[in-house]
Amino acid sequence: MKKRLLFVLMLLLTAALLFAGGSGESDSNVVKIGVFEPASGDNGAGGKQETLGIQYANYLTPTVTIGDTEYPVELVLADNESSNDRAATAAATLVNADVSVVLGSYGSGVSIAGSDTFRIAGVPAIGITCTNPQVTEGNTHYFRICYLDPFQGTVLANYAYNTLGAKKVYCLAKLGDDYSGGLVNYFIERFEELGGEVVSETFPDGNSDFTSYIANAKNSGCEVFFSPVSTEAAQLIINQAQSQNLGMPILAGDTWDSNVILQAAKGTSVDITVTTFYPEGADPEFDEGFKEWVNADATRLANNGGDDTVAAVTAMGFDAYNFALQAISNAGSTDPGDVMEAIWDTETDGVTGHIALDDVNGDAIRNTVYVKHANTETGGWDALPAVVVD
Amino acid sequence: MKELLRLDDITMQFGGVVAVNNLSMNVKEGEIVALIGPNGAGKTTAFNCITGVYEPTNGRIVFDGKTIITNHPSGKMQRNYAGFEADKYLGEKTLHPTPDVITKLGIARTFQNIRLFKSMTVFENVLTAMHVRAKENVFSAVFRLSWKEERRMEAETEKLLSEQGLLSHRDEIATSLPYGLQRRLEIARALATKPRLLLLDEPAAGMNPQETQELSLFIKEIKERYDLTVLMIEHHMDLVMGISDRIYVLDFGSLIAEGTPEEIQSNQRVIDAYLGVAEDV
Amino acid sequence: MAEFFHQNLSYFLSGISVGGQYALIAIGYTMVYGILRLINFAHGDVFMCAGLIMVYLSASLPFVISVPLVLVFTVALGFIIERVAYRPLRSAPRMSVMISAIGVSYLLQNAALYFTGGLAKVYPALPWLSDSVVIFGASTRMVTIVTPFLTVVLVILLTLLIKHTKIGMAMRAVSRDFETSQLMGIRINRVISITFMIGSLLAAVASLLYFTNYASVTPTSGSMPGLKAFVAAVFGGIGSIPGAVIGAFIIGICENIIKGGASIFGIPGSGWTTFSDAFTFAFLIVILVVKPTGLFGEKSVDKV
Amino acid sequence: MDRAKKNHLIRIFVAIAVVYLAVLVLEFTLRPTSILFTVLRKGAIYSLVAVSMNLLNGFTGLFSLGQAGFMLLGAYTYAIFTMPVSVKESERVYRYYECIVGFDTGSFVGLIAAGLVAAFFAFLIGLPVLRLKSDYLAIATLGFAEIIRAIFQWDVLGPLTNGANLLREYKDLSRITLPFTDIPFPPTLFVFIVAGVCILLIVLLINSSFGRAFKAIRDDETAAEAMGINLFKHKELSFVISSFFAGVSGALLAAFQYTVQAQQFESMMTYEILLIVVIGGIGSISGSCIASFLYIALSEWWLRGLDMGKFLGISAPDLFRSGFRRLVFSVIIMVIVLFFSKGIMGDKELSFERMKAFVKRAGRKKKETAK
Repeated sequence: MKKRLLFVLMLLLTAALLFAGGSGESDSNVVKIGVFEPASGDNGAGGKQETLGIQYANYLTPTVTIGDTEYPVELVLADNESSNDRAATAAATLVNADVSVVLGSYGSGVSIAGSDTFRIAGVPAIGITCTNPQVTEGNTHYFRICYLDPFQGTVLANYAYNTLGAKKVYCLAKLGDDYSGGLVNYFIERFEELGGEVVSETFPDGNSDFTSYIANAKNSGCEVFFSPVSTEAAQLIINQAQSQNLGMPILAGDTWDSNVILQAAKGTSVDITVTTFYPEGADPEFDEGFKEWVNADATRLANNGGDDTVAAVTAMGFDAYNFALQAISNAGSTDPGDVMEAIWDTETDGVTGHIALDDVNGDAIRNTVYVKHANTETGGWDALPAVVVD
Repeated sequence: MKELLRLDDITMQFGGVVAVNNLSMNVKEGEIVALIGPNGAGKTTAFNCITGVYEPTNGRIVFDGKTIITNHPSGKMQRNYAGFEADKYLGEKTLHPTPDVITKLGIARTFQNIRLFKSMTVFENVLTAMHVRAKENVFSAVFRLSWKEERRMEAETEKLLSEQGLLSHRDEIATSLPYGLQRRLEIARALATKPRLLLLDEPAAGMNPQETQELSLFIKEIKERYDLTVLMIEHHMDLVMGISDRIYVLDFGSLIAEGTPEEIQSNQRVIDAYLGVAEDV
Repeated sequence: MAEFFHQNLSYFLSGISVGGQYALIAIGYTMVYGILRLINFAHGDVFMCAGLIMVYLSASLPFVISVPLVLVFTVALGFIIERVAYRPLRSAPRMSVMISAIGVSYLLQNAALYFTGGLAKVYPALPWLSDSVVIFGASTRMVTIVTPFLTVVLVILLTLLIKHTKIGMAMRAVSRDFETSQLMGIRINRVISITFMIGSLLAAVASLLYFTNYASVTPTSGSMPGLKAFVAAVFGGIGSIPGAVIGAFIIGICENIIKGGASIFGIPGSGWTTFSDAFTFAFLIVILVVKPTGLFGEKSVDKV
Repeated sequence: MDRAKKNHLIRIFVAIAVVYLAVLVLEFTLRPTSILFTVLRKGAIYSLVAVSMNLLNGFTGLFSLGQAGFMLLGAYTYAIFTMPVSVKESERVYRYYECIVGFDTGSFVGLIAAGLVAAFFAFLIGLPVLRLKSDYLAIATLGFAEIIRAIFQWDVLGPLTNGANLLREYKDLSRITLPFTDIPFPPTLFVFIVAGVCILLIVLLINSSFGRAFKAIRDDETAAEAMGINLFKHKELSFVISSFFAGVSGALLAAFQYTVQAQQFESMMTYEILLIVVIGGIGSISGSCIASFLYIALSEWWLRGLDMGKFLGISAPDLFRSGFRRLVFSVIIMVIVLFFSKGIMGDKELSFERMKAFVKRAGRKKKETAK
């Protein structure tokens, strides 16, 4: 009996192998764009929202014109599971699906981890919201349409020192996380330059008890709690800050611009300020269209965190898709190598502003950081004056 | 005759239970000595003390003129020590090597409930026991630099097996052998460590009279062939009386008699404690 | 002194409370190990599942119904796991059972991953338990105060059950000598099932308390608390319930002291918090090397 | 040596040569990012670590769960050793720290160093831990692996380990060259050669006098000790050797992944390897290898469709969404653990006779079912 079962199992596997082998058929009439985003893990929530932006853009513009022919665009999704060691495999999946260009990822660590796979395959990748400088530094295939951490960190430090008037700040990053570690590092650099004082700590992966860190912040006499971590940890921090009566404003970066944060903060007395790429309401046409599209489908709504808030990463995803289409049509070819060449000189006007890349690393030239404050009564964002750096 | 093994005041206490109490005995070179006594008398415990499995609470063991094990009650044991001669060995540095060291000194043993290497063949069981005397290290073994030594061990194993009449079962899994042969294999395995003193723990357990008869011949034969001294625990009185030069009798951990088979057979204390009971059965 | 106490009270408070939650999980480990000699690697994940069940149930049911239902479902889960994954292997080598436990743990985590879509689920705020209170100037949640008391009460009840009921007696007999008690007519399978059910029940209670404090459930939320609870069980001497409870409190408190090290001892925080998890294991190894049987464990002698 | 044995050996060598040749041919025909290479490389790496774990768990009877920790040591050693000094001095990798390692080596030295560092730590860890029995040993080694992971993430060691951040731009598979030249080494072949040589060494060890001593300890510690085998010395030896190869496989994994980070070497990784060992059959080297390739192929390739909405031609995006692959995969594992607890090979090794017999039996079964 067992032997027979084993035999059947083996037959099934062989069949699976054959089918898997057969699925590599390439359709030359379709332009494929890879979406390299986390759908699970720490950054799953943000990754899904960014993907939604790409999908919405694809829904509005499902074709691209190369030369005189119009080709349909197909999105190929690969989940990098927010994990640096799975990223390479997910990246390989995209490369094998013959994509012309890759978009993503949310989270800098996975982008760096997947980078070499794209480099070897010669496929260009466009970072959407990965802000760590290491993503694009020293390579010619990774580009990015958002601002960088040194920039964001400086803006945040200025904000904490000048606007909030803090002299001592508590910084909390996640151990081994390139995004939060990097941002905290640039923040500290600038804040100390301004003459402030910093207490900095990290928490390990899988930690869910933040009460001690909150107590540390209170006991060391800090005036601002700076913690640009993933939304997963952010929920817990807000929750415990409320019960422990943190008593100081929380400052965070672009990850916290998410309805997850709003839901956690609603009805509490926690004071949250974040910097971001796009404030809801900046482009009403986009906002309304997106809301309508999200509300039309339960899965989309769930992927957006259960409501129709427009996250900044969604707007960025939207722009990234259009930027990529522009690059493909500029290249006049679906060949990854040609697209890579064309990206350097591509420029578009997106909902988050004008996008053009510099000549050194292929980073976006941006000078505006939007600031938002969480309204704990309505559960929405209040826009604060944007910071423009010249 | 030269004394090969001597136990001085060996006491083994587990918590409050004194399993072996002040046991002193000796085995001379070339003798076959039996250690008998009713179940639970502490015979196997005494074996375990000699071979280093247990650390005796008190006493000294001398092998070939050299002290190999010595201990005195200390720490928690000292307070609830129930044996004699508590401070006789206090001055000595305690010494309790692990069983493998004892084996290297030249004492090999078999077990009451046969302990063969169950996944291995007959051949491998014996070959494994050769490992202790092998002149090689892990590098020479992996890179096969010491293949001559390997060949030698294999040849010796073959020889040993043929001498024990086990060669025809060479590649069978050890535990699939009939019971009597398993016993014999265990002895062969012990012999492969090249002992001077062989400890047999109930070698005839579970055997019928005819097999027991064969075993007694076998023990005598290997004793002669390998120039051994034998100390054995046994219940089969025929076997014990037939081949032992001397007998020690244990009861409730204490020595109650020693002497030649004839002396033991006529010893009233032994008859009361042991043989009397045995005759009822 | 008063200042010191006032500043650092919150570390001890959260230490005691998380310790109580570890204790409830640890009991499940220690009882199962006592009877089956099995490290039930899936226990931490049962705890996580209890959290998820609560998230899904409370979305549509009021707390009065959903809380008891969580307990029932978790107990059922514990029962099913034992039935499907461990019972068929009763006569198999111990390693196979342990591997089956690892397999179940893997399965539960992946099932949770699939059903949650890999996103953290927000745990509902239980009325009263999640209210903020201020004691001695430190503000915290009600659950922090309640946990140690509830833990102690449950442990006393459990001890009474084991000491004075028939099934408790059977449990003690089975953990003493598996085969003999089988020969004495004790229905082993029933005893084992009940042990798993008690363990799961306590894990469910622990999940209510734990996730009220740390209100987000992910597929891996169970693994760290599970491992720590297991260490607590080993520390106390595996098989001993009071040992597990004491071990759990010690680990909970130490962990929080390490996290608050900078503030409590005035050591500048040069990454000590990195070791808040590793500490548990260092502690475990020291215990194992110095006293392998734990605080209250019994020594067993190999028979040769 | 008798003729049958000789023939057997020759056949094995031929089979191995065919496999290597096939790998080389694939290397020049398929595109370099093909998923098949991922499976082959990762499969070979996992084969090595599974065999090294089998040496401990299957052949010496030591239930150790520290493999991920030793892989971490190997991976970091390799990355730090082989990262060019120019990269170490630049800000590309060591951004927040000044790297204190002022030299770099080739990949071969890196691999050996990876093994040696892992072995050295195993030696130290073994001193207290190997006196523990079964479950306690398992949990203590698991604990050590977690401690190693925490230490490597420690800020203070940042100048050495780059803190908890990624290491990259070392001699990964795309940067390994043929010795003394700049010609790139075929990456899959490289992994196969290193893993193959290491596995061969383990096989030689297992079939030596020391291997028999290990098996004796597994079968019966008391009897082994009574036969003069020093338990502690041999356990330590097995532990150190196993860790050496775990370190080498960690180095290979680092080379395969292009980036390495302490965070990934968590206990789940050890569990995965243990499952591979069990699926292959505890005490079977060929079983561990077959199981590794099957495991990797299933999880990385064949079942991927379950995550992407389409599997076996069936399209059901709602059911086949992210995470379904791992769910199905863990169910398969449970079925194997519960119903085929001996694994694919039991404690036997793969041989042509056995394969022939299996095919014959399977054929017969098929005919019977057809009737």
